[in-house]
Amino acid sequence: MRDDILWELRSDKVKELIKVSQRLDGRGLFEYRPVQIETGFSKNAHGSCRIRLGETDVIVGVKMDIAEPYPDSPDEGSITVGAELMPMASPVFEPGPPDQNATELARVVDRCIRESKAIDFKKLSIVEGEKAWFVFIDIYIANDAGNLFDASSLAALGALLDTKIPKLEDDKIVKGEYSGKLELSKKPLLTTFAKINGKIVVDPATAEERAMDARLSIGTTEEALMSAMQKGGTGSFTQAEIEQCIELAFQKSDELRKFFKVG
Amino acid sequence: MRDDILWELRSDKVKELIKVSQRLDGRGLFEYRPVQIETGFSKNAHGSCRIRLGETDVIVGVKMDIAEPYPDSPDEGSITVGAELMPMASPVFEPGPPDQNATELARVVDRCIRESKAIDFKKLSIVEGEKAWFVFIDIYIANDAGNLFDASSLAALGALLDTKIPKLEDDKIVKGEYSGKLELSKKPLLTTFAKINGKIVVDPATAEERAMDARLSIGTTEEALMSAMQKGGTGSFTQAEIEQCIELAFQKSDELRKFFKVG
Amino acid sequence: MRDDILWELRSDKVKELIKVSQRLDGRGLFEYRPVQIETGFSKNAHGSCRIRLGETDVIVGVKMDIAEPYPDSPDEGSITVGAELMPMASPVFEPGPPDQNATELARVVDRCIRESKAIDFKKLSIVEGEKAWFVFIDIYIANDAGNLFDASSLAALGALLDTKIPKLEDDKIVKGEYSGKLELSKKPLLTTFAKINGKIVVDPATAEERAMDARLSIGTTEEALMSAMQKGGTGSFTQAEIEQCIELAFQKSDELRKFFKVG
Amino acid sequence: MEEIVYVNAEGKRIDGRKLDELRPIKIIPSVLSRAEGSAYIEWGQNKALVGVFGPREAIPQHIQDPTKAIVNYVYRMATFSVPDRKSPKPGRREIEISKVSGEALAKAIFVERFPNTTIDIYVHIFDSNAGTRCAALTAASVALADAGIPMRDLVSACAVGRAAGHIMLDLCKEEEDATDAVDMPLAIMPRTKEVVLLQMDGIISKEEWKEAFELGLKGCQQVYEIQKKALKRKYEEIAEEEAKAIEHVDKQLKEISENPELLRGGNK
Amino acid sequence: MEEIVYVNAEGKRIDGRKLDELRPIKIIPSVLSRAEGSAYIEWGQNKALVGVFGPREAIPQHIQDPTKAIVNYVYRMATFSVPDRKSPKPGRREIEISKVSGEALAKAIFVERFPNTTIDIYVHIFDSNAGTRCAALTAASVALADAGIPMRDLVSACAVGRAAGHIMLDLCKEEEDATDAVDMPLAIMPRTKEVVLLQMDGIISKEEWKEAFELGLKGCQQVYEIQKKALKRKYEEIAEEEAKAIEHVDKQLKEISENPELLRGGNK
Amino acid sequence: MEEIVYVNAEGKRIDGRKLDELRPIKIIPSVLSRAEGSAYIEWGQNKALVGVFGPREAIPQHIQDPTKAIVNYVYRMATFSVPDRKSPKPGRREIEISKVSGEALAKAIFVERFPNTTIDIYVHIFDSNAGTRCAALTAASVALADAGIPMRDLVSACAVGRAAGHIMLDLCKEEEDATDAVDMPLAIMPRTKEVVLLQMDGIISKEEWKEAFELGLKGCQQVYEIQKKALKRKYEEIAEEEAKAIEHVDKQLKEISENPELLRGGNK
Repeated sequence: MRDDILWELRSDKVKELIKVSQRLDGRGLFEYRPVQIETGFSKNAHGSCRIRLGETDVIVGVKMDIAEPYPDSPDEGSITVGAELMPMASPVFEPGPPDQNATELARVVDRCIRESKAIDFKKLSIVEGEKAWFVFIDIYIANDAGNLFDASSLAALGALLDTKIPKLEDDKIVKGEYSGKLELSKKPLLTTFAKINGKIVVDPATAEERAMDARLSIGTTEEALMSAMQKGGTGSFTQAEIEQCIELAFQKSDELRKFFKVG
Repeated sequence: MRDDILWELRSDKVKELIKVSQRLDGRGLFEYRPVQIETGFSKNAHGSCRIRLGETDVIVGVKMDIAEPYPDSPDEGSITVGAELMPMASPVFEPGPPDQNATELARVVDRCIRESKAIDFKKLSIVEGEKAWFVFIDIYIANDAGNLFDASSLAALGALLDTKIPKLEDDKIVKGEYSGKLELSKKPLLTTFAKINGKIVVDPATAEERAMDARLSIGTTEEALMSAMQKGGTGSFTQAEIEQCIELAFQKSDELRKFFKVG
Repeated sequence: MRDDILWELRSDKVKELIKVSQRLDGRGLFEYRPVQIETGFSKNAHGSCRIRLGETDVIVGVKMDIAEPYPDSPDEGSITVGAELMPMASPVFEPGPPDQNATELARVVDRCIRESKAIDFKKLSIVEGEKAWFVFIDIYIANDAGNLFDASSLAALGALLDTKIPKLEDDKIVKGEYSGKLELSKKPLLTTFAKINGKIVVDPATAEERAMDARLSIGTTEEALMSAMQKGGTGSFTQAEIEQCIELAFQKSDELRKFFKVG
Repeated sequence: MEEIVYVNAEGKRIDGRKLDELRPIKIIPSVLSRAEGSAYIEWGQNKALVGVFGPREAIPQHIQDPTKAIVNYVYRMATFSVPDRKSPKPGRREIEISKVSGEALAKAIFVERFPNTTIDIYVHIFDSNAGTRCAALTAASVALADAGIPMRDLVSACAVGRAAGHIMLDLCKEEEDATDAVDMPLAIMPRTKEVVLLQMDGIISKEEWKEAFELGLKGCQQVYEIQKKALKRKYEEIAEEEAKAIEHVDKQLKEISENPELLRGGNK
Repeated sequence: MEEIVYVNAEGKRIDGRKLDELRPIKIIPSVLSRAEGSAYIEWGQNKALVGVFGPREAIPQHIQDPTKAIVNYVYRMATFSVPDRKSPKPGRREIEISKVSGEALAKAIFVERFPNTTIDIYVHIFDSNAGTRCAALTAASVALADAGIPMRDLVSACAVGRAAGHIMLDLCKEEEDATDAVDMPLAIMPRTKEVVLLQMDGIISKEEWKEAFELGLKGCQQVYEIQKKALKRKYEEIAEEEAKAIEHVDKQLKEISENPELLRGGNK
Repeated sequence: MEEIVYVNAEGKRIDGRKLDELRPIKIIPSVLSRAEGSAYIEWGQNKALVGVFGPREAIPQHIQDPTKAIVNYVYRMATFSVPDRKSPKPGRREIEISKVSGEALAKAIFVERFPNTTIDIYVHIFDSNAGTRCAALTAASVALADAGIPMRDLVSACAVGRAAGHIMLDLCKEEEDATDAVDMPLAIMPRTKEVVLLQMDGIISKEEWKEAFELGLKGCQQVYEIQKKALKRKYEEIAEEEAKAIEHVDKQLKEISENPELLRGGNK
């Protein structure tokens, strides 16, 4: 409860400051918080990455597994993204199956990667109609200090760039041995904006998320293409605002992409 | 709440009127509300039907799917009936998995059809012990204005009469093509009675269901045979009352059956 | 509620009496309540046993089923233990999926049997890598008058000693026919101690469980070996206390084992 | 499959019973110490335990009914109680049986005397061979009496049906599996013959139904006698214990009257 | 697979529509008597029903928001509404659509007038062929109006996208399955053109996006007209009924004034 | 399978450790800003995060204990933390570990000071190689201290066991998989050596058990030292920051005393 009142006060302050184009933590409107990246966080994962975006802390692990392809794409594997807002991450998260917020988070990260075609699903095929690789990307939110979308997208990309494909023998996985890296042809990333009192900022922190009317996440690739968009929150955007966000998304994501060396 | 008090008042009125053998909506004791039937409601279904019984609104869709037969009947397919009391159907229904009422509804409709042997399960066999047709009959209650049993039974029958069997190639379904109609050798239907203040009425509306002591549903076929019975509610029936209901069930169901042209 | 106050009073009395090394029901500190054993309780089970330990009433049934072996032990079957604290067993148990207490109970009984190697999992193999016997041991608590661990362990052992292996034809079960008994090379049993006001007692009854600080269960075999230990409750044990419990566990379990004739 | 003779030349069924004969039934009330009322029943191969709690406050509050007690009947089967292992999760059949059985008992209980409460009846089947819902309901009614819950009458249940063209009482599994089988579980309050549970599946004519129904009523009456005997036996046991207690007190009083100093000693 | 011609020489699409043409839309308000507001929509092959309840007290209490009404939007699909049978359990797609649709409507509703309440919007899809979330949202907005819930504006939705290089309105399933498909569901409050729902998947440049977005806005405006017409028709029907009622009363009054004894007779 | 040498001629184990040697342990308190207390632990390959909340009001009310705080320990493993992908749903193993770990900590916490509250301890394993429950419990105890929750003592945990006939401390996965393996997770309050967690599986004699238990106690004491060092380091950091803050204030005060007009300027 006390925690709640503090955030209420901070959120009021955010709305005050934004009138003069200032942010609570002194950042520029279109400035990200510092990013820390730790790949290979979990040896049992086939790929993993821990991202700190300011105080937001996200861990993503990837497991490759073999399953039967979907009937309508017998020569393709696929990806599956899951997200868990762990109860340690915020006083308001509760243990249990994923809620609406976790489901939305997982699905938007999924679309950003999937639709970019960074992973060629046909290359995941093992035996047509029988066996293909499925890439399980699991997102764990350890600390929610705001902007889970971008932090998760960064961590997912980091984990995928770290992913090794298990070695196969007679189409069965040989544990602990690998046949190579998972191929990623591009680096799709989400860039998320908040609209607060009619102003747009990038990478909203917790107090800003509480103050915001609406959120817009845009998935982009280094080829200046968009792969996903998602508006959230109970507010609205004008066309001009959306176009501004698109321009900024290309810029900011290119900056973020530099954290990952060329694959 | 206000809604609740209104129904309470209506229910009191029902109990008053029934003393002089009258019903709130002016119907005769053994008179059904008007029936509207719309088959082929959903093109994605293999068979479907929407029924309006007075203001009660029920949609049933059928999907045929292939599965392994049960070990104790390797040369037979089967039917599966599900029912959902959708939260839009009544202020008191809540979202979530089927409760006791939905489960009872689905199972009684199931027995009425199954035990009538209208569908010959042996004819659903594809490869003995390996593959057979399973008929999924899903009941959605869109508006509950009383007597869900009979409305669901009518809609289920309508949907089954509308059901086409998907075409098979190498024992796999060819989407969008059909090899013929599902055979129904008879038209099983439920007829439901309510006992209110010691009187029997057919096709109870909401206010009557609130006023009733007990409910009796009887499944019948056009050959004057019964395929199912189910007593519900916390009241009781005498033998004489049950025998009266049986007589009436044969009469009323024959009337209802006329809505469906000969298959 | 009234029930609750009664148990509170009894529990206070237990703490009083234990100071002079006495128990509420007059038993010696290391004395079990009377044991009644009824094997073959359920004909549909492949093995079953009902145990009364004082007023505690536990029914265990065993079903043998065929399944694919685990990939890391292709030439072995296994056991699976489930436990249900039925709501009839105590005013505080609620219907629903197993809670923490039921899960712990099942897992400790499982380890006591599994780790004793009384059942040779290799002998449960049918076709290496394809088919093996899995032994489902299901524990139902019908009346909880204390010490569910030992009562369940006794009933599980009784049921396993009663278990017949279904006859196979073409690696499929022939219903109602049996090819022999399940082999048990030893008789693993749990012995459970409660620490009350610094004193150790065996086989705690309900009032004693309410009064106890901590619980210690020890799985033993007739060869004077231990196969499992589990400390429970929010209290603690000293090394000396644990060593005392171990000595007593060997003694008391040997006494209990006499209830089962040599297999 | 070789043909089964459901009724032989002497009119005997597969298990030797006559057409109107119940399987052996044994009911023992008061078998569980933690429940407020309980009963154990063996009905042929069927075995069930019932535990009753309440009337107790219904929780959470919003489920309370200010006009009467909620009758919460939970019918469940043990995983090993059937030929194939049952999933531990309650199935749709168990949910439906719970509903109609609870409704049947609600008619018999004076629910209006206990507003805002719940009466919880937990039933578990440990072995089965057709007719478990009737066995359970029969036992539950005894357990309610054992819990001292006021009732208009006991509820007595038994199934009736048809196999191989014969109307017969209390079908066993093999009879239930006959190709022309009809199964009709039935429960009544025997004093008034009011029907509180009635289900039926299988295809049957009006005439055969009537024959079956009337045989079922007779079966329920027999079950009623067995229930009453079980409860009577229990009350006699209690009475016996009470008599012993009274005797003991009498003896003590006599001793005291003969040796008044005992009393004085006790008063000091 | 043979090649599909997504847009033919005459500029017509697979189903004969032009690039900027919506499928036929039919909206009927007030179709469910138990709901406080409701609507039925047919949008091409898509069929959906919406029922609205509230504002009503949010239960349990701890979910209440003292500053505004909670908008609880539940989007679900019938098992038979898609080519393969869908599991009856709500999937992740249904959960996500429920969230973003509820957020879109929350902007339009005067939620701040109804603290501590919930406005429940239940949507069910019975047949589908691309664009169900937009159809549902469009119908939901009409159902809210039907329930008399005060709103800043209706919410009008439609999807826009790309298939085979062509930007087009309101994609059907086959178009959505094109290898280069882009799908962008969009919803606005038409009076201010504020965007309240925006999702996109598929790979697209800034320039194409702008073209698509602006086509989408036009589509939403067309949907708005259809919504208003449907509501108007309903109000006219109500007005007509009211007019008839007034006429009836007038007639009775006239009769009474002409035959005052009628009244006196009624007073006795 | 080729034979594994669990202990070589020099008395070294598979990973080069001596029989009584722990794997490297690193503990960092205060790593999560939203939790009231937290810790990160690396123990060999094991990696875990712990977040602590409370004492806070237990909700719903009916779970409250008027005599003490409820210790709610939730142990979970990430899907990718084990060789085969784990289901995201909590398994029975996780539920059991949560129970016994929470009971172990409840002994150390002054729970009686916080009636009607809950102390929530959320633990997540991100990489594993035997011994995660001990690593988690060790970190949880540090996180509780970080949250400022009053405790009788820290809880220090480590496993001990047997592989290939050798009693050894802190088994790794390969050792746990030995055919004669015994695993005994142990946790104590080191000041009094009271055992608050004890589990064991594997088949073992009384004598070997005693040897193992005593080695385990020594391991827990080593863990205790590491925990204390981690907390000390943190307090030193805090103290350092405080020292800096004091220095800063002192400097300002000095400036003010040297330039009193600064203060007057502030008062205007």
